Amino acid sequence: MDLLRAIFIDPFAQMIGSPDLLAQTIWEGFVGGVLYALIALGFVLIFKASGVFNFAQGIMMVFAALTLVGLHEKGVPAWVALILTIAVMYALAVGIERLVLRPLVNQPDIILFMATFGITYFLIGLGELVFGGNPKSMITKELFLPGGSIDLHIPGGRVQLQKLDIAAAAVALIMVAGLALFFQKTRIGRALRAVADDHQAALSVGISLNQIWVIVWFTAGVVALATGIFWGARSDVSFALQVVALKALPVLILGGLTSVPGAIVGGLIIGIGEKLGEFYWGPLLGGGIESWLAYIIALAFLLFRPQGLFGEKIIERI
Amino acid sequence: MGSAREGRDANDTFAKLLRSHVAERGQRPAFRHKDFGIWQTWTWAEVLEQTRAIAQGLLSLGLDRGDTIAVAGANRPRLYWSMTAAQMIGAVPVPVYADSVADEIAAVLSHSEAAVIVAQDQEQVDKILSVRDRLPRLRHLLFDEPRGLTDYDEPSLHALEAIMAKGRAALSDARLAAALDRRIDEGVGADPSVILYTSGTTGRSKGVVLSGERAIAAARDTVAFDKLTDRDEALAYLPLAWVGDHYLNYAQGLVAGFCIACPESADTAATDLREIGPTYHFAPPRVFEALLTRVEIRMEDAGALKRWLYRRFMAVAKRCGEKIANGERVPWSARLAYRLGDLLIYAPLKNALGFSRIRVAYTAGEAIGADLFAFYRSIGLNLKQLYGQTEAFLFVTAQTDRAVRSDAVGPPAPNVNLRISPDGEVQFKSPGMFVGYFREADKTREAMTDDGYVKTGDAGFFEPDGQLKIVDRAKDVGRLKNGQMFAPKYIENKLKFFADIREAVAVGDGRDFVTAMINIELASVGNWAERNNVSYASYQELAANPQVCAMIEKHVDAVNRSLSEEAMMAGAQIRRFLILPKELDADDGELTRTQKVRRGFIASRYAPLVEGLYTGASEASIAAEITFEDGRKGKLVGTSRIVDMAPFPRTKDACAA
Amino acid sequence: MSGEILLSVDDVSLSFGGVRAIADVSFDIRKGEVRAIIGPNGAGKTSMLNVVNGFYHPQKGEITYRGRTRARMKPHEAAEQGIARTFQNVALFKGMTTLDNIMTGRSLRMKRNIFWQALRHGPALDEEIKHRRVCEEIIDFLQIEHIRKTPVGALPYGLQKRVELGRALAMEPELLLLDEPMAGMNLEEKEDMSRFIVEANRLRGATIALIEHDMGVVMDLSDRVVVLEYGRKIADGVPDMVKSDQKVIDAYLGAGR
Amino acid sequence: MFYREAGQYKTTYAADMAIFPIRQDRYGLALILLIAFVAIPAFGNQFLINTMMIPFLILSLAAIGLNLLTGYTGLLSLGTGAFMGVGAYACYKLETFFPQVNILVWIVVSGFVSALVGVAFGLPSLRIKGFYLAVATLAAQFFLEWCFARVPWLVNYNDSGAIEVPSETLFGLSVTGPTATPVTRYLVVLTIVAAMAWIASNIVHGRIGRMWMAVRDMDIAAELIGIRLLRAKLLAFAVSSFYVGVAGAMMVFLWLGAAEAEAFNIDLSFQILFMIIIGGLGSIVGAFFGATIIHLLPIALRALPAMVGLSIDAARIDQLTFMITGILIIVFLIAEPHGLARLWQTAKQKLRVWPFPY
Repeated sequence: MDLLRAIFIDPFAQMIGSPDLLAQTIWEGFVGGVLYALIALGFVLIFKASGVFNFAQGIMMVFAALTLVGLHEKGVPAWVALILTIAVMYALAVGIERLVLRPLVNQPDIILFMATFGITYFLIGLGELVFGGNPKSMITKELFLPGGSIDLHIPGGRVQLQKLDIAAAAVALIMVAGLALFFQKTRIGRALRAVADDHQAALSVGISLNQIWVIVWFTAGVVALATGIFWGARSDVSFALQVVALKALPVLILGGLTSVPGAIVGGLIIGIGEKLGEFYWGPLLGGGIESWLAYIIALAFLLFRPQGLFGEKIIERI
Repeated sequence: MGSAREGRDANDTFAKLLRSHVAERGQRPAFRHKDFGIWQTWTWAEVLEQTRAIAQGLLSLGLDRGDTIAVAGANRPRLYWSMTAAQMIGAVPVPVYADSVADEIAAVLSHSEAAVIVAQDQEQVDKILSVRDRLPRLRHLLFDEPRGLTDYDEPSLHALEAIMAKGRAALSDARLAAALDRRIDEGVGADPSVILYTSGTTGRSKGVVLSGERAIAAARDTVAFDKLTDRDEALAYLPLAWVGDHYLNYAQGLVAGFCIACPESADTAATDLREIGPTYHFAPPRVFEALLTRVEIRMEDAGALKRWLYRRFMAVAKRCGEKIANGERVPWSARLAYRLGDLLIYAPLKNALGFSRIRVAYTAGEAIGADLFAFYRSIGLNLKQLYGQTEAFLFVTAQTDRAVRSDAVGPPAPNVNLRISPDGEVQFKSPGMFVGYFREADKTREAMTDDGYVKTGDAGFFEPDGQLKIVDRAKDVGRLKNGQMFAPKYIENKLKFFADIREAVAVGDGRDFVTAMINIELASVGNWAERNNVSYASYQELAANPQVCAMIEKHVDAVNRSLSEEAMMAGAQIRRFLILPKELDADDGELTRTQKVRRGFIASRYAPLVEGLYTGASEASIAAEITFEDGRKGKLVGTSRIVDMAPFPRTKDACAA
Repeated sequence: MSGEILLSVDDVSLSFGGVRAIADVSFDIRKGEVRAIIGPNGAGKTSMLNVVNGFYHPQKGEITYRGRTRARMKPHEAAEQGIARTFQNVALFKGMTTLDNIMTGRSLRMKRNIFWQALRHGPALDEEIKHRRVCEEIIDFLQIEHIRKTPVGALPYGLQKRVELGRALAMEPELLLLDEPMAGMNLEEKEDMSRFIVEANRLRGATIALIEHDMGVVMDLSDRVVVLEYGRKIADGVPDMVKSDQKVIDAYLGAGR
Repeated sequence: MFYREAGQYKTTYAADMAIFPIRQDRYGLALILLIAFVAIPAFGNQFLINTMMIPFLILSLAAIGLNLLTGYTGLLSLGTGAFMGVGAYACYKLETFFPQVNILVWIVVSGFVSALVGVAFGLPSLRIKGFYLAVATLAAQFFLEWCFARVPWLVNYNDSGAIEVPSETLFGLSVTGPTATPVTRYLVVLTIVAAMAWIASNIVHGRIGRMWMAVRDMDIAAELIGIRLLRAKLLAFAVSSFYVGVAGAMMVFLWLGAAEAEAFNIDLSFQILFMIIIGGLGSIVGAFFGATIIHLLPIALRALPAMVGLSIDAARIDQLTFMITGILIIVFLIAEPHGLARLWQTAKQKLRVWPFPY
């Protein structure tokens, strides 16, 4: 009886009792969600264009952030480091296309999926080898990311918003918007969309598949960098972050592997959902439920929409 | 004759033999057949049961002693059993070539007056039904494989299965069972056991009648000769109607009690051979030749390492393989190399060919090339030659394991009396000797001498080591003016063993010396031409090329050398030869359909060339308007250089002989 | 045509998201007959078969099989009740050998549980062998001995079609649905396939529903023909009657145009 | 080259359907078993047995389990590590509740526990396919991992939060815990693994194996010939989890001796997955190949510098190992997407037709 009460009544009472806390939690979740969404975005880009389920996306994020910080540690000015990092991500994209995707073209999905595991391991090793394994802190100031916080007064109290988080949200939104435009307006963007449905179509647009892959992986790399910067700023930069990155997976299946808006919405649902869950129900279970709540939420959704929120419905024909 | 047979005369028919096997080795495998994916196997006991069922079924169809029962189809256990079943009830089985066309079948069936035909499948049945009206005596037509025959409405057509069921039902009645046993006992060895029709290459085919006791006697001797036991296995893939199959598989199998395996079908025979891995095997030379060609082609595609190993160790085998096989003395280093080769190449090769377990293998029927023969011998295959005839129930001569050579067919088989008639014909008396030609007493008389020897129609002579050497058909053997024996085919074969020579025609009967007209093998000579970038547009052009001529000259020289080493032949060396400007062709009637040269016809068509060979001319040309057999007019124009050869002196041992 | 009715389809309608695939179609299949379903492309033939073996569920109408009317039936239930099926574009188990594919057709009849399977001796093996025999007979019947142990993925199309038929026959079906069994075959292959179908029907006593485009084949194989066009039935009867039916002729000309 | 198949004909279906139909293969297997059961215990040193063989065998078993699910039934799972954990914790609980019962019994029973959990998390597989399912299995991974860490009951409320293995004896011979000699533990592990590998190959060669592969290759067709998809998939999950669970139990009880939740984290799942991909999907022997590469290779890499006299600090080597493993995975996938098992097959075929190329 108490348990039921603890599950179904107390939390809501709490929420109503102190809306500011609720708002605060939701905001936290929102920001987390946005960042999940960004990682998921990287997945979606690549999956749409090359049908590869890129497990390495999370690592690419960490790797990017690590490169940025690492370079700066080695005395490279921040903005140069930023440009260099972008260059590195490009090189990475080219390398992956040449050495992994091209030789494996026309292999079953599972094989490409496994290949991205290979990339993951490689990047972990490389990153630590070059920049050392110990956690680093993100160079927020140097990148002119705002610090401190602003207080927002709402009925029943106030909500504290980290300027960094606002920036993160803003950047995220800009990127999403940018990508949307990119997809809608540019020739390459259209080509990318075409590839998603049918490779021949893409070729007819006059861009070779290989180029497209490079572009996509590079874009994903840049997204990863952005994400990395903000995650890095919120916690330390180290490969421990990859677990966070894995959170993008439930976001992904929730939103549907091929849908950009799905990634955003999924990200928010997961982000906010798990924060609320952790904050209000976590204590009941001894806390730490963040680690799996996201998956359970996603799973619950999947049982009703096996193809995700925005994924196309599959009509089985024979 | 051989002591092997004393006291065993109780089993003087195959039916009795089968019964004895059930007593001695009832649970040993007797027949196998690749069917439904595995080697279905029947023990001797089961075979007896099945055979009795067929026999009783045949009786129920009203057959009786003396009737003839034709068997048409591929090697199938039940077809073999049908033969034994026929013999059980005293009827005479007549196996028929499965691939022969309707007319040939009709001829054989009507001549043998078959009352019942056991056919393998729809194909055979259709063939027989198409000539039904020419077979007034045919009463019933049985088939083994029902596929596609379910909705034939032909009153005389029965499934063998059904007949056997009938037979089984009847045999459950003790009286009938006993009656059948009595029938078997009543059968005597003197009764005709089987009628084998000679394949009709020379004239119309004749029905060779063999008696049980003689067939079994012959089989016993050779089984003892090759030490065959009931542990041996053979693959029955040769035509049922051919004496070879009836002897090597049916007769020897039933005598020695070894297991006979029937392939799934003709085109899986190679695979089935590999699976079964027989211990006792027979194949005609052309089969071995085709096999070797396949081996070489496949080795061409192999990787560099494998090719190197192959070449390296085949060389070793060539050097000492045969010596080791013949038990001659060989340096230990060579033995070592051979062992290694056996591990890396020979044994795997034999395995891939299905020869791993072969103890005794025979080849016969035509002359076999020395190199070809040596190849198989040298990788450790105990391949031997025999000489035989349907009339002898196969074995006339056979080589012993220790004395094997490619150019002779061995000493007389056990209990065979062999002699060369004054005019050089080979004649024999053998335990398995035939009783006579079916319904052709006159022909039988022609085939025998007054003192009871069988005329083989082959010309031959004994080698110093006592092995018989067959040189040619007796009627083709001629003499030079000086009385020297001249055997064209013998010389031609020696020439044809060279890959570069496709056909050869030797001339010399009634002449002063021997000459030859040669056809080059376009495949190999062309190949040579490409390697030495000799350009040519046509056969004729290539044939006229002096380099080619020189090459052929070497071969002829080699032939002369080997002739010079043989007492009987040294005088018949080739003095002059030319390369024919045209390929001999069956379509022009220059060859028979079985690719044998028609000397007379060629001699007349190429008269100008022959003329040139015997007038000292250095070249001869032919420009004759010739009519081809189909009436087409064609113009044959060509010139050939004529090459003079210096004969070799008789070698010493040849003189000694 | 005598023989009781094995299966009857009563004004069945089926649509995918508004798209009409089948509209109020009724017809029946009698025990032991060969029933052809013909019609131009997109006439809903395949959908019809999918409805019959429960892969699609019609929005309207009902199916009566062996006298039992059912609303929704799962595909495996259809299989359990003796409905087998081959597919327009071969649906074999690519990774498995010919033999295994056909053996899989016996799944329903193999009962030994996992614990016996784990031993693979005694009962499990006996069962395996028993069914292997059946499959070997089918292999022999379809003359595919030589590819018994080849993975089907590597086989040419014509043979794959045979193997698929073999798999269906292994179920010893009462009703056998064949979806364009001869598509893309040369004349010789078609003749073989026709023979197999006839013998499957006569000797193995399977009632057959057959979709086929080759009119020649349809005419000499089938006892009765039902013609669909745009999801509607436009004719139904013995081949000759259907052949001369004006609507059918138009439909085919229309398809040709 | 070593094959002499002429004369090895089959006269019964039993012989034809044997798992090792060729005599030479049977000899080969016998030889391997002989080495494993006699030579290694006799001559193997601590390092070989403890650091290489025991983990190798245990991981192979887990790989076999995952292969049944992913390779044979085509259901991609990323939760292997967690299911190994289930096995381990179940075994620990059972063993501490009823210490008197023979430990081997509990190792097997814990397999059944893990099978149950596996079925529970397999339920979604009916509706969810491919990568979606893979992610769903991640749910199992993280949830279970959390349970191991956060549910004190599982570790009997000991403050270390880890499970420690007490000494257990079998026929008076101590097989677990600090007192057990490596050789004893090795032999126990080897016996269990050998037996279960044999069982696995029996299953996949029979009706159930075909059923699984049918579901993998073409689930629709499978359903239309009467296979109940859910049953088939759940059975796959159950059997797979059973194997994985037993492996997990052995991992703690016969190898590590003690373990925390960390030991069963997602990296372990990935490791096992690599094994079957590199070893070969849908192949029992492949699992062993994969385990060799993924487990023994890093050991070799670590040992290598020392051998050639280089002194590189451990961290470096770890990082290098990571990179090389990553590269190897990609190289293997490019070289032979069907894994070492396929390479093995081709090599064997070459030997069979030797000296011919085909």
